[in-house]
Amino acid sequence: MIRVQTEDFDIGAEIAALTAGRGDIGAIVTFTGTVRDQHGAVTELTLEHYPGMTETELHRIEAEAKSRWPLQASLIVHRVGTLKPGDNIVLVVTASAHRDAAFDAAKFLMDYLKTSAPFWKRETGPDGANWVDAKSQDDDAAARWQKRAAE
Amino acid sequence: MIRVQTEDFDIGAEIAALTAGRGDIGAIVTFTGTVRDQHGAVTELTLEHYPGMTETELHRIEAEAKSRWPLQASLIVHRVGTLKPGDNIVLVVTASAHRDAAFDAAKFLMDYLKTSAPFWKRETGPDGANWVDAKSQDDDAAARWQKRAAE
Amino acid sequence: MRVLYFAWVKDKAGIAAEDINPPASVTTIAELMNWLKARGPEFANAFERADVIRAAIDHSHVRHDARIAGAREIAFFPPVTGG
Amino acid sequence: MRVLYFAWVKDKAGIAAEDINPPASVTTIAELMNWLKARGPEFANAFERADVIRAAIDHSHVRHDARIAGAREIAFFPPVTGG
Repeated sequence: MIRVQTEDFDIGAEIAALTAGRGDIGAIVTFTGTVRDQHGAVTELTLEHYPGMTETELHRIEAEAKSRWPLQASLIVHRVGTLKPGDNIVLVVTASAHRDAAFDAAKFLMDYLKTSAPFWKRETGPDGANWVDAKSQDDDAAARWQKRAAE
Repeated sequence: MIRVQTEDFDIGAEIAALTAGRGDIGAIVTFTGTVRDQHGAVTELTLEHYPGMTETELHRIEAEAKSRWPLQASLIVHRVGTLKPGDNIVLVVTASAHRDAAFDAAKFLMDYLKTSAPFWKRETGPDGANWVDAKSQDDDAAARWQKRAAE
Repeated sequence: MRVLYFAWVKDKAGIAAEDINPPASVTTIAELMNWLKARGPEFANAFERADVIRAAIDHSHVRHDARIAGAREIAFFPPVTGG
Repeated sequence: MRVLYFAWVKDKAGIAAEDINPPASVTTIAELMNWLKARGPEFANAFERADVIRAAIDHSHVRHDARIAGAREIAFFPPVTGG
């Protein structure tokens, strides 16, 4: 399941909804990304995205994770709009019978989301606003999964 | 922080307590272990532990994780007593500036907890009760971290 | 065809979306960027670092040598920074 | 010294904790297990698979060749299965 929204999310409620009434789940991993203030340099973070393509990409990434690991449930929630330091940005939840699948799938979802989902961050601080540069280590992290798939 | 308790835990509330008022956290990973019904073979799971040694081991494991990764906060909560399928057993939370540290530390905490914290599971089902056997893959998972530290 | 711009590509171009009608000689994403660039100083500025700009055709990531024939919607944007 | 038993070691021994006074010739965990084993059929049964049983001295995991001199509390248990 994937969602793009301006509202915050409630991690406990999301897990409860995903796992309600299921006895076949043994391991649930969540990743939450939050806004860092970077020692006062960031007072506001604005997230822009490409409506339509965002959903297509998130569905594609989730389907790829489900084809690689035996997941009982998964969820990606990404916020857009203007956020403050400490605010939640993104939530990934993976549920599986065993912990390795849940951990690896959650990491994979984040690595792929970071390099392929069309979101852009603009940071505002005392010195003005600017678009955040992409990190080469994010490309490296995503590329590692491609190597593993090819092996 | 570590806790051993019979009561359930609220993942959202635990995260909120760990991260309240902090602008230096960018990534929060949680692992939740839950009771599987194993297709009806398990109707009840009882967790026994070694009071005193359990706390000592959990503190040691947490300190080891903090020495290996830059963690802003961490938490281990483990339940004891009698649980039902779907119930929470264990919660691990790690918070860091970046996602790799949070993911790796959470995985490490679970791998070490599984092989060194003195808890024992007894499953009850239609055919009676029996103590759960330890898994050799858990020893392998913990040993991998020792190899990495030695490299 | 519809063209969309995002993040700093949009800011520099001064426009978020438009309908364009490039000549038949423009067949790839790279050629389309060159054609857009020639339309004025804002576009010249937006596409100055064409090598770092990413493109999508009808919601799928494509490389700069991708052919644009049949595209309904083409988007240009910087490397993504979500998550 | 105080000795504790957990999980199936406890179930088989039929006791959770006791104070013991082994002779001075018993110096290691392995020797203590052999001494306990000789005390009756329940203990013989509990320590039959001595090789898989884990031990702790004063809340720290130890190997079977660990010396027990000075120990206040020794625990015997199966491999742990928490998490």
